[in-house]
Amino acid sequence: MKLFDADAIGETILRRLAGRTSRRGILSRAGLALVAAPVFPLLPVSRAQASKPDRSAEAKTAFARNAQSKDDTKCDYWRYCAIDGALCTCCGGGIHSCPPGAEPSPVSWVGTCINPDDGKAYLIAYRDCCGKPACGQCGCDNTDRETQLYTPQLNNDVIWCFGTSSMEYHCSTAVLVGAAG
Amino acid sequence: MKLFDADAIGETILRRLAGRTSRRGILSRAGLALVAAPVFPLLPVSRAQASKPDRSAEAKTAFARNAQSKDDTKCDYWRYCAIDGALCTCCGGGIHSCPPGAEPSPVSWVGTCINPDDGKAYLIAYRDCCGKPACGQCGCDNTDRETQLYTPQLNNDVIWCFGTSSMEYHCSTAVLVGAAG
Amino acid sequence: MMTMLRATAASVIAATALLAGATAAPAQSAPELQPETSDTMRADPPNPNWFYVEGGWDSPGTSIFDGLTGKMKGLVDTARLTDFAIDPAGRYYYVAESLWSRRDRGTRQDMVTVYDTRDMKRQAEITIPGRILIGARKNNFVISDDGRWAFVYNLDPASSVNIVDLAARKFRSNVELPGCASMMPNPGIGFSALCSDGSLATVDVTGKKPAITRTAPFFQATDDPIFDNYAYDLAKKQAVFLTYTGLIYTAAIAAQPVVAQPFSIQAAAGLRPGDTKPLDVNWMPGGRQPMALHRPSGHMFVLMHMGEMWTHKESGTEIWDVDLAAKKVVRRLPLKEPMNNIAVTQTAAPLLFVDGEGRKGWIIDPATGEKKHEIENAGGGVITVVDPS
Amino acid sequence: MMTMLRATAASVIAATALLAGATAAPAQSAPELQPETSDTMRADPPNPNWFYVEGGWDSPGTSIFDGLTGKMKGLVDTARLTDFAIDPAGRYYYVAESLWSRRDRGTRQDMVTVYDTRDMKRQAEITIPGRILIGARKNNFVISDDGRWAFVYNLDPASSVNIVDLAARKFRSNVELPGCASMMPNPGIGFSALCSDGSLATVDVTGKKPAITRTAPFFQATDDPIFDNYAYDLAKKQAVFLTYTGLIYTAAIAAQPVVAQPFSIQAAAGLRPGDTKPLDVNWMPGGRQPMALHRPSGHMFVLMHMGEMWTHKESGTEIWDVDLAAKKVVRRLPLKEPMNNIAVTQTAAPLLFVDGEGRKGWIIDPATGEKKHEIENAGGGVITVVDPS
Repeated sequence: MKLFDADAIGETILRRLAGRTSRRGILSRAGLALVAAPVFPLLPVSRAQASKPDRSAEAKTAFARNAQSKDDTKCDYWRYCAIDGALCTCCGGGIHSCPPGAEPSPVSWVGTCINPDDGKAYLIAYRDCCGKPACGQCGCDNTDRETQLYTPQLNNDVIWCFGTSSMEYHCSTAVLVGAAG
Repeated sequence: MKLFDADAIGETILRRLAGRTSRRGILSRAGLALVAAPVFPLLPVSRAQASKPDRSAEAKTAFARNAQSKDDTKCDYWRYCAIDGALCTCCGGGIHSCPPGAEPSPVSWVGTCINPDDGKAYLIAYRDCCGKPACGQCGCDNTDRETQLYTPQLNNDVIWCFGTSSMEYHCSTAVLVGAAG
Repeated sequence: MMTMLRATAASVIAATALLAGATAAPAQSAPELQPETSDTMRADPPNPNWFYVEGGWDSPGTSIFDGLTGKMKGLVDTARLTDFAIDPAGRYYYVAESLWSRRDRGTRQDMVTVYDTRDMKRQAEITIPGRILIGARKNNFVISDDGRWAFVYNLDPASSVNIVDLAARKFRSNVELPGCASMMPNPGIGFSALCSDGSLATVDVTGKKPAITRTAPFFQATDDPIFDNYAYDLAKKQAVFLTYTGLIYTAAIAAQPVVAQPFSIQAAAGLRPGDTKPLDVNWMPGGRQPMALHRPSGHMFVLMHMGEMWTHKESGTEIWDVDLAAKKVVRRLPLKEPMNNIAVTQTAAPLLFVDGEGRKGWIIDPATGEKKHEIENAGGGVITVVDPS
Repeated sequence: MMTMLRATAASVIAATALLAGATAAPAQSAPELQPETSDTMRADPPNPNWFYVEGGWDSPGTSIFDGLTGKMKGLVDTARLTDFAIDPAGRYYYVAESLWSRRDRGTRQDMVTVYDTRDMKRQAEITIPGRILIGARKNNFVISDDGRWAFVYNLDPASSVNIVDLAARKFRSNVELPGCASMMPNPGIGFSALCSDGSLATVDVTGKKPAITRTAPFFQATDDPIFDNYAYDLAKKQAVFLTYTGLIYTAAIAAQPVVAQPFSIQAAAGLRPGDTKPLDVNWMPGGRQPMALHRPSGHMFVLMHMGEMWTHKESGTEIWDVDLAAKKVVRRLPLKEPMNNIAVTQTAAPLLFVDGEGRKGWIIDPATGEKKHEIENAGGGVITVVDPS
């Protein structure tokens, strides 16, 4: 199999594979000389699972302490803890849906956000919708555990429109991948 | 000769020719079926010369009444009576000079502006400088006798970067062509 | 991508089961949220309550806003200096655009690009020999009443019109149109346009060769110009023109158009008519798209400001509601911020949309003057509506 | 066009004579103004007092401002998501860019475009196999100390570096660089980069095959990351890094780099060190380009704001002047508006440039804190200076 093949792989499949195959194995087969962190949106899951979850107020970032779960067209919606860009929910799309004519990126950066309703942490894939000019509505830039380029899967500035027919950035979705710890 | 050939014609030459050849003649030779106003920056000259000049305050537009002749980086500089765009004087260029690397358009729209120092009206050619992204400095939109698209030589919205190697608009100059009446 | 993501629904369920195992001890009783897959929305057909708002110079894209809710419904890819039109049958969005092979350099490519209105995907790129580069104009790209032909204005810098067969998706011919611009469809004939000698030209494209005829001059093209962004009523075959000083002309559009005597918008409001003289401050029309015609009722909405002649680009501080048949301004709506563009839906209960330099969009009920919705960063460009007439 | 216009100087004189005849009776005694011809300015060579300010997302172009006068000197064509660099010898501006054959669609073309710094014309387009698309980064496109090589970071989404021979104007090779990014030149060796395991990787490109070595991990890449936009001092062969919590590292760059023990910027100001714990509000570094190094004096200027951990993109409300050798904050300059990017000229009397979301640019004298120039719409992006070291 090919890695990051938009026609064959989604993150959900990658997560399944992760339970069966070592990440190193997958990446070597893809021809990448993996030395340190893979360019791969799985790292936060393993990190979160490895660490002891602490959901007390003292352990929550400012964003998590103030997040809400009612209105996904607002920057403080809980899933947007590490989003950067226009919210697709304000652009004619939905929380995991691109607006008409835009194409979701098959790869993405991720965030680990706490849902205020159940106090649990979830892995959120921020998939860019691509192929149209910037939507211009509801620009948000939240930066919980957002890092720099050497850990690109945790960086929210990269244009993630790989494997789409156009790399023009339109807006960003916040797709729930699963529980994170 | 070819009309609007950037390599062979400037407005100064066109003005000379206008003294010897009928405009209709030039345009027919260029293959244009001239019916009404030519697409040609000479009309205002003849109009201004035909009308009786009246430079009293009562005959001046609000722009002309308040124009100054000292600072060509300001929107109220007298030559800018019908300019639209970024002033090249603020972009590393000059009143009749494009900033480095930009190319002056060989054709232009025109304005008839009154110089407060001598009270005379002059024909100003607003030549776009082309081939670079918008300069962004000193945006001005003055509209003395600025008209609509059916008289394009008096319209300041058209991108006049014809015959340049790129049609990207950078900034606008205000070139003095001559006295207008 | 869409298809793939839908196909993985089964995998998602498997993955979910796996995840549930990995997080066996939930801290609270709330059911854990379930994984989702990415997809793409499908659009509704063009709706008479929608506004299509061009972003402007710095913001490519025409945003679609629902006038009833104020919500964005989608976006059409209209780069800087493109023109946008809607297929009268609602099947396609058309974009007349100029691209270069290397962004702002390389080979120029002019085309009419066709988008399906439902999946909003690009269906075709119809090559044309050129088009004008200018912003904020509504009448440089017009579609014939039957949706068959597109007329694309060109200035290179000679003036002409490129005619595109939208059914065959092919460029058909170029018609020289010296001294004229700002077109409207002329049903069964071709198109008409305003000219610099103050006449209205009509181009009959039904014959072997295009035939151009002209009305007698009726307006002062350089002394009191008609705004390019005038309105055309397809049902009544009538154009409504507005001049810088505030004269309103109606013209019956046919093989030989007939232009009626104008009236003054200021006089229609009980004021002295607008004048070209300097120092004469009056209420004047202005903006980029200064007027909007509600065709079913014959009411025209005009952005008005206080100023002298040659302030025709100034944003409006009031909207004047003109009953064209009665030649009366029946209502004046003050605006809290000056606005540059205005449009009105062609519905029984019309809604106004105005935008301006601050890029705010306001949806206003013209019957009450109430601002129904305010949209931040809606766009600063011209506005298009669906015209069901 | 330029050449043509210069060649018509004689014609201008003739035209002038003709014009003088046409306007024989001047109303006043002032001499009539003389006709002019259009031309194009030539640029000065890159000047140590100049700032190169990227427009940002909505405004393509890198504007050049003279720090002494505040005046704009020209603009380099840098579209959205491009990277900009200056030839150390001052002969060329380099732009790493990605173009599509049909604006935002069609065939992708990645290249390093070369501009002469004097006439600012495009000299070459060097095709490369790809590059990352991201904004506001300084270390994705770096030039070797001798001006011979360009290193272009790529993410597709595997991580690699494209090496360009600037002398031959040819792409040379691609080096895989998994888990690392944010490069600096490593004189005589190749380049070094930061890695997600907290180490510094060094890529030796002098052999037949590139050889990658790494230091021991020294920073916490996910818990306390080093800002990508760090500084490198070519003369001292020293890098200066800054972390989210405010740790400052210096590293001697060589075949085997040596990283010194860090110190806390807050402690250097007499405050408690920054901490990763939530609810712990402190002065923290932040912005897009949060630090600038004055290499001759070893002073670093950092944008600081009050906040918790993970507010690292927040604009600075103060500039802290850090004496790196003394490990002391010697001055704190308050800013009237929060600013996002900072740069400093490498002159004996350095000048600071800051810009932010309002697109204003301020030129500040760091010795006095005085704002020397304020430039409207200067740009909101990262800033580059000429580095004479």
